[in-house]
Amino acid sequence: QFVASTEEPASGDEAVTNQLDPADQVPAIEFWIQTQAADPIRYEAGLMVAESWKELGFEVDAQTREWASMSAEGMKAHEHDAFMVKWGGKPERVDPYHWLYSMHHSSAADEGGYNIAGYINPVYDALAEEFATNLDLEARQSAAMEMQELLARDVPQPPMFKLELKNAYNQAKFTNVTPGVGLGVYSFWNFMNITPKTDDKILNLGQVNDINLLNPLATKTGQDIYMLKNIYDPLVRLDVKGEAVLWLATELNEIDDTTIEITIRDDVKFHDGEPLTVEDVKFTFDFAKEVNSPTYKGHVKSIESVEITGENTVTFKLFEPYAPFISNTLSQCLILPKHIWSKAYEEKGAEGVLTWDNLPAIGSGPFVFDYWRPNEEFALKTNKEYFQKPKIDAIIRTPYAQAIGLVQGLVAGEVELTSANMLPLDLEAVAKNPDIAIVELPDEGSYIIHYNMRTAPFDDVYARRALTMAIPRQKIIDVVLDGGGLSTFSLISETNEFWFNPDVEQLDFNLDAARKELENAGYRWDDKGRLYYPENFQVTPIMPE
Amino acid sequence: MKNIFKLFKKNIIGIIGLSIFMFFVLVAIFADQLAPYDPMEIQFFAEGGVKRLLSPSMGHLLGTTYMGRDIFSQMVIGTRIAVLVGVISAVCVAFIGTNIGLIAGYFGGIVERILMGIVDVMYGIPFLPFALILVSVLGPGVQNVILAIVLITWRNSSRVIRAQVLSLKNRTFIEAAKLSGASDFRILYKHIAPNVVPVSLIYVSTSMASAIMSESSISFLGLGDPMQVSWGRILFTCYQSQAMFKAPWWVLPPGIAITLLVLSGYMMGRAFEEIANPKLRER
Amino acid sequence: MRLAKYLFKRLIIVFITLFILVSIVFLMFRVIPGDPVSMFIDSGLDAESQQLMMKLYGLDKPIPEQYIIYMKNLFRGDLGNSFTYGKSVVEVISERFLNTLVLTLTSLMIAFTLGIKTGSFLAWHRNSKIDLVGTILALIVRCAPVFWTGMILLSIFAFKLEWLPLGGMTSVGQNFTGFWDKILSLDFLKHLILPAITSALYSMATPTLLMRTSMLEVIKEDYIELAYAKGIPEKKVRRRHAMRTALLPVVTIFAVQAGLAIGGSVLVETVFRWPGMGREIVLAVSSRDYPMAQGAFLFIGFATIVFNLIADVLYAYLDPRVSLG
Amino acid sequence: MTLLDVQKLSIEYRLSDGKLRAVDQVSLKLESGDVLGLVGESGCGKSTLVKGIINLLPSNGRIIEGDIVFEDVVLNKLSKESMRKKRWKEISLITQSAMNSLNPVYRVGDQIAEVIIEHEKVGKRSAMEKAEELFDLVGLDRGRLQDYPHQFSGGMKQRAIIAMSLALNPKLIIADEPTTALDVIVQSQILERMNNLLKGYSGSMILVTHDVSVVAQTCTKVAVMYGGKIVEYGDVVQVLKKPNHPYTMGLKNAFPSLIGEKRELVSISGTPPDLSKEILGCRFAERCPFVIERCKGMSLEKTEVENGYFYCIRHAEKEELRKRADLPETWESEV
Amino acid sequence: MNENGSKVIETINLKKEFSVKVKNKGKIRETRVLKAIDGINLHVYEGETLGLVGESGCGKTTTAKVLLGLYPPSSGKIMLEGDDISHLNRSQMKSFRKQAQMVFQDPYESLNPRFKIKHTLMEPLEIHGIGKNKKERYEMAKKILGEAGLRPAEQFMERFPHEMSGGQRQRVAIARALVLEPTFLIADEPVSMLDVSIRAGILKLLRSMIAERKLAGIVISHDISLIRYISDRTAVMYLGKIVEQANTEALIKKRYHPYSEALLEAAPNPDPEVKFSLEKIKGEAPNAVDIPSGCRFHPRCPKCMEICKEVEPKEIEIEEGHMVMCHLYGGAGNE
Ligand SMILES: Nc1ncnc2c1ncn2[C@@H]1O[C@H](COP(=O)(O)OP(=O)(O)OP(=O)(O)O)[C@@H](O)[C@H]1O
Ligand SMILES: Nc1ncnc2c1ncn2[C@@H]1O[C@H](COP(=O)(O)OP(=O)(O)OP(=O)(O)O)[C@@H](O)[C@H]1O
Ligand SMILES: [Mg+2]
Ligand SMILES: [Mg+2]
Repeated sequence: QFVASTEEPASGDEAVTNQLDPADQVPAIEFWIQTQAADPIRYEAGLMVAESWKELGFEVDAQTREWASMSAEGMKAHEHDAFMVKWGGKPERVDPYHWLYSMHHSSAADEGGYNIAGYINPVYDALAEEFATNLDLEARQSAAMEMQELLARDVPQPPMFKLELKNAYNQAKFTNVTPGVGLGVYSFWNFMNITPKTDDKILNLGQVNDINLLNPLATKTGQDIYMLKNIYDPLVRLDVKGEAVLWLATELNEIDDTTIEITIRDDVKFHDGEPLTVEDVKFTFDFAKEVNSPTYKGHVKSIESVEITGENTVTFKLFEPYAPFISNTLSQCLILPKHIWSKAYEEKGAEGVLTWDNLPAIGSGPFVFDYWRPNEEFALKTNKEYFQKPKIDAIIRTPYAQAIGLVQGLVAGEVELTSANMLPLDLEAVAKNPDIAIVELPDEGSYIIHYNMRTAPFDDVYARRALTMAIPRQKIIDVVLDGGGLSTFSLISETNEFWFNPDVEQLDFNLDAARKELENAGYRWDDKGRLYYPENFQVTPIMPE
Repeated sequence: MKNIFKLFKKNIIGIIGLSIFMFFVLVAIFADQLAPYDPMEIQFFAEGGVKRLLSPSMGHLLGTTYMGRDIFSQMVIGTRIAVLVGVISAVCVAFIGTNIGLIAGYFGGIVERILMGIVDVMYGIPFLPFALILVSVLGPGVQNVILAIVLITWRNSSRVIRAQVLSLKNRTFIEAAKLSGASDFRILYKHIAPNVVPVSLIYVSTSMASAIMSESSISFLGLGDPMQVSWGRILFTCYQSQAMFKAPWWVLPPGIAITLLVLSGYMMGRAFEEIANPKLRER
Repeated sequence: MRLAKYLFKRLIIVFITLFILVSIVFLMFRVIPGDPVSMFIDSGLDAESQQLMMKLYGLDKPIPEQYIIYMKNLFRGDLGNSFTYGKSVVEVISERFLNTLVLTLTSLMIAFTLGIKTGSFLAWHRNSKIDLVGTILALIVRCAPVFWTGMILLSIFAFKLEWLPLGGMTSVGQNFTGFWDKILSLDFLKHLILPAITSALYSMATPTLLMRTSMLEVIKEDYIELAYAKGIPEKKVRRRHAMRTALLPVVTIFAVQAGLAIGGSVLVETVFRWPGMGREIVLAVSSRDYPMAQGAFLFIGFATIVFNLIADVLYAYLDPRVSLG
Repeated sequence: MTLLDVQKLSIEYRLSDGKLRAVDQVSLKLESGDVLGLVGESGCGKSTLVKGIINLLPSNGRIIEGDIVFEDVVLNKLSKESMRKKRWKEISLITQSAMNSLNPVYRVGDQIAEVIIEHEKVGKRSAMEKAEELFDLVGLDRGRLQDYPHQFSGGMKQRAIIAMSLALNPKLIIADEPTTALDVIVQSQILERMNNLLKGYSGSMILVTHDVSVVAQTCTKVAVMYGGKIVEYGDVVQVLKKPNHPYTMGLKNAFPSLIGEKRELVSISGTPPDLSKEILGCRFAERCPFVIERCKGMSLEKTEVENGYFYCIRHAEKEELRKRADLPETWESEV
Repeated sequence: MNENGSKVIETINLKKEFSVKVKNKGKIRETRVLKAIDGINLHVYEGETLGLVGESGCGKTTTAKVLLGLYPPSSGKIMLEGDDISHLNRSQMKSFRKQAQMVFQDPYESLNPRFKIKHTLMEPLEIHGIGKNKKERYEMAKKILGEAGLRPAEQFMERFPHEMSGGQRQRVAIARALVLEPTFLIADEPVSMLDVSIRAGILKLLRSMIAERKLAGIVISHDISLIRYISDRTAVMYLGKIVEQANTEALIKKRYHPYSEALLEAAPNPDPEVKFSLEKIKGEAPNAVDIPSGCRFHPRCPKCMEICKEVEPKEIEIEEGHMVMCHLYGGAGNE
């Protein structure tokens, strides 16, 4: 057993007493760490965190868990003590609704909700509601700032660090690489903009995993969804910085807080030649509700109705004001061809439509589905009639199963682009091929520890703060990431300048400060260095004002 | 028994096998003394950097891993798991398999049909996939890996032992024992069992080998005990960290060690096979 | 006619076995912590969507009901839809299965051709140094973990020498018209070489050693002596009398090995990124794609059992002494 | 005409710890038409001798001295290939336990045909025709040629082997215990058939057995082997009626008979000598009731008699010894 | 001798059937009934030895095993000293075990290769709780071993079977059979695996042991000339039935059944001047799975009549104590 505890007795201060009531001992923390197989970074980092917590006098039972069980028991059922995950910084999270509302509003604290920590703070809730429903950008911004401060103080689920992502591409063959926020070179904009330097206009994209499912109504993974975005069009797209830009829509007209009128392009055709009309737009939203598409569900639930109000206009009516409607709903819902899906619906029924592989996927986007040999190759070709033409002729996407194969593929010139993050050893390897260039981009998401405020000792804000201060952020970055990372203190990335609050409290690694925090709250240690609750202990869930 | 031992002593392959095995057993026993470092401890240079991927040197006999851990220490400590898994599974497999084989073969009839039916079903279970699922269900851990190995591999020995018993059962010395009034239990365990010992020993040895191999395979697939250093896991970590083309000192030792230890099992098994099958012995 | 009856009987047993296998696996999956939906929880499925997904997968029903439904569908040859691929499991698996079969059968073919030759050679030179060295070598290749051998071969032939591809089944950008077109292409062959050799090395020991043992036994038989007495030249004695008979158990083991190899294919497939069945099962288990994993397990189990059956029948037909029943 | 002349043949086996002399200075002469019975206890070297004759010793066995002359050809000096060509064509050997001598995976007919094709270079068709004739000869149904050995009973297998041994009309057939595993009725059927067939083309035979009765019924000559040596050799009637060597005398007594009065059976106490140790003098001395000091000395005296010879230094007293040997008490010195 | 003793063992219409898997034309086995013994009536008096002869596979060993309770009979009765033992429970079986013992054919097979001789001999004593302690049992075992002619017994007690010759092992087997002091002993082909020169010794030992202990004995052999030397009465068995039964010498002088006739005729004779008669009966015994209709011997019988093909003959007493089962004497037609 290598997780040998290296407990030192806490340095001789007055808190050390010998006659402590065993009942007062702080309960052991069951800390779930992801398996090495699933993610070596989380695994190694987790072990380091556990070690560090032990030094504070906490008893830590570090257990490795498979993602499936961790997510079912922790993310979903909230039966954890603490566990560590990485939240992805997708473009639709640039509007921090997910970070600030979904993850911390008290309404999301029940099973299945994203308030995994169980953070319940009425003050915060009020701010969150303001943030969600007020369509005024500035009001939302100031609420967001305040919320970030509260979170930094109460640390229900502290962010720890994030990666400095590095994507590789072959600069001898391509130029104009345009990484997008949160997705790097897997972004739609990159596929639109990347420009061949040679006559070979086929882009060989190497990824680790294969596409799984191309059914927009049922797909779940990012790899699938963002590939679908090349085949299908939404009404608006989020640009490289995550800001909404018009796409199928030519005009957005906010009639009132809950009514939006949208005009769409009239020159778009589906890949089978049928024109894309407002019928299709209305159909998409109605249909997603009708068949209960789990993928669309979260987006369309705010919509009360969609009506065709003109040759090229539709009007959305919402149940209540929903600020991120444009950025998060309209950008995520891909418009489906009615003629295909209604026919499929007739043949297969609601369930059948959702379990359909939808091959060949027919959309209206800049790329057309060509062929797919699972686990071997997936190919898209360019839509020649599209209103904005990509510079490349085709994308061939190869799943390499392991990063190592991918890296070798890059070196060998088989792969010309990949969104897989290049680790130090990979960089060393690809350096063999001078044609390989690296684009650096900060990750919008970060590694987070989810405490569970429903259980001790995480129900006490001082314990949480102390534990947070015991996270050796920099050491992890140095040792595990070989320097390729940044400490984070807010869930919102600092590159997301509009929403980011740089002035929040930073509980960085400082064991002494952590001890102080506990001491001040009355925590005590015995002569073996084990931590005990204060006498007549009263839980303080959030930082008192 | 003495007889077996004598024959074993004459068998070169058996002796080589036994020597290799004993070597690893000794390493396992004295692992704590032999390992210069804690195998999971990250080693730093004096000036603070992590000792990443150092090639072998006096300080680190087999070099270091990407995370700066001492490979020699990992190898030494890893021996423990290998030997432990090997020995425990082998003993369990041989014990279960032999007893089931003995009972099925001796009593025949419905007992045999049921037991052999179970064995038949077991034969339909592909080992590695089953082990993967089982370990997922029970969670990673050496004991679960052993369980998976034992649950599957007893089938092999029980079939062969049964066949052996069937032929022994009709040998006249068994009938003579029956005529002496010996009970079934006595016949089974005093007369028949000692005669299947060489065959059982084949299975002890080969199950040990296959258990070690299985453990390393499971670990290589990332499902081994995450809190224990094992050879398979060293290889897995190496493979995963993408250093396998760069750091031969990291790839080679675990593979060689697995090969040798597994080899020792098969070599001993082979020796027992020659003992059990005189046709192979006298030439 | 009688054979048909026998096969029918055996098939019934096969089905019972499979039924038990499926049931075991079905139950095992239901007790694994984690469910297929929470796998994707971080990609933005809120609680309601999760419910919908569970319902879609039929996981909202009580387990006994799920079991009955699964079994019912199974009898119709329907293994359900993969959660991950959204496609019918049978469709996904049969493709992977073919890939696995191509690899395993090729490697077994190599292993057995070489193994039989070597084994009989060693037996013929029994007690010599060659025999000892050969036997130990055969043992060694069998004891080296496949995944390790694979890693080493990859390092040498693909990485250092760059003679062969680093993995996968085909190169990027190849356009094949069909399965056979692919299988017979040079590109495919290049990809096949390393994994096939790796697992052939591993599987070679069994036929080699078995052949050697079997030959050693046969050589002692009286009919070999008689063959010599008959004035049959040594070569013919060896080939016609000794090898032919000694081969019987080896041929049987071929079928058994094939079953084993398919079950163990995951290792080679992982190292060489071969898009086969073994890798699929690992993915399916870790992503809790129950129907997929169950299906894959069933396929492998079925293959194992069928290969065993083939072994039995084959043996009975090759060895006139043996009968079935 | 002398068909086979074995001259002072010695054969040794290499053991892991030493040597074993299974045949020691054995001489034999066989005229064409002779049927020689080679009798002796288990392990006395009978099989080794006959295998030595056709050069089929196991890999650890070696002829260390002597010659085997077959029709003026020294067999043990022949090249491997020419020896091979002689086998079965001129000398066929029915190995011990012929029951297992048929290859289980080939049809019986094919196995007979094989030898015909190999030596006579004929086609499969004519070889099979010949096989059919042979089956007729040994009294087997032609149809059974298509069967596999396991479908034959022991007696039938034995007949098939005999048919095979006759396939090329060899000048000499060596049959190593051809009937040991068979029932008396079948045994008598087979022996009689063989005898008649050999007479049919005046072939010779060496019949190896441990059963004196069989020799008495079948052979014209007999060689009694003990501990690697032929202790007595001669015409059947001569040797069995008036044995010269004490071992032959004892052996004769040990055989029960249905004819005549019920007689006490006599056994020879003790066990045969261990051939892996060097033995001085007479090998039978240990068990011989007439042993004297000189028997254990160095020399072995060969006494030639009409058509034969024997080794016993008390050859002068043979009449008296024979008389004493008839009495059961003589042999009951020990248990 | 018969009249003064009581019947120690008696069988009444004893049958034993096995179900066996028989291969048919295809590759598939089917299950058939094999009538190994098909209604035999036997008895043995105290102090008397019955010889059982017959060809291989006729059911001799099966008879022995059924008599000893190793196989349960399919039907019929076995009376041991007047008590029916056909259907005993476990503990009754154990006490029966003490009374009936057997010496097996193959001395190489009948001793546990992993037991020293003393263990082999002491085990039955231990099981039945005879002797107070180990030492006493050791003494008992040593004594019987000495009586079996293995002296010095101490030395043999410590040996393993593979360290002994066949004859010595057979003596151990006899000692083991007698160590429990049974009343009834069966010897199944006790000498057929042994060399001729030592057979007589074993047979003599058996005979004297049976006589000394006044046991009822059954000696099984396929060699009628051997039976002559050990048994008082002889039963001739053919395909599961006893076809003739009489005082041994009487049977040898005058046999009524054509099968007995053939068996005796075929027995080889150590006298070279008395040669085989011509082949009397054809072929080999059929398989016990397909027993011929009527008289089961009729297909091979030289004197076969029409009735023989259809009607099974009944056992008749043709002379005093001489039973035969043949239509030649049975007055054709009654039943
Ligand atoms: N291959 C061998 N290696 C060593 N010793 C052998 C070998 N074959 C036979 N012997 C020994 O040589 C001696 C003579 O054996 P051989 O087989 O010639 O006897 P045999 O008279 O034919 O006996 P049997 O009647 O049992 O067939 C025996 O002591 C035997 O143990
Ligand atoms: N356990 C058994 N199962 C099935 N068939 C058996 C069994 N034992 C004996 N038989 C059959 O019963 C018949 C009689 O066998 P048994 O051994 O009694 O004959 P035997 O006269 O002793 O022959 P031998 O002289 O060869 O020893 C044979 O056909 C044999 O195949
Ligand atoms: Mg011999
Ligand atoms: Mg018998």
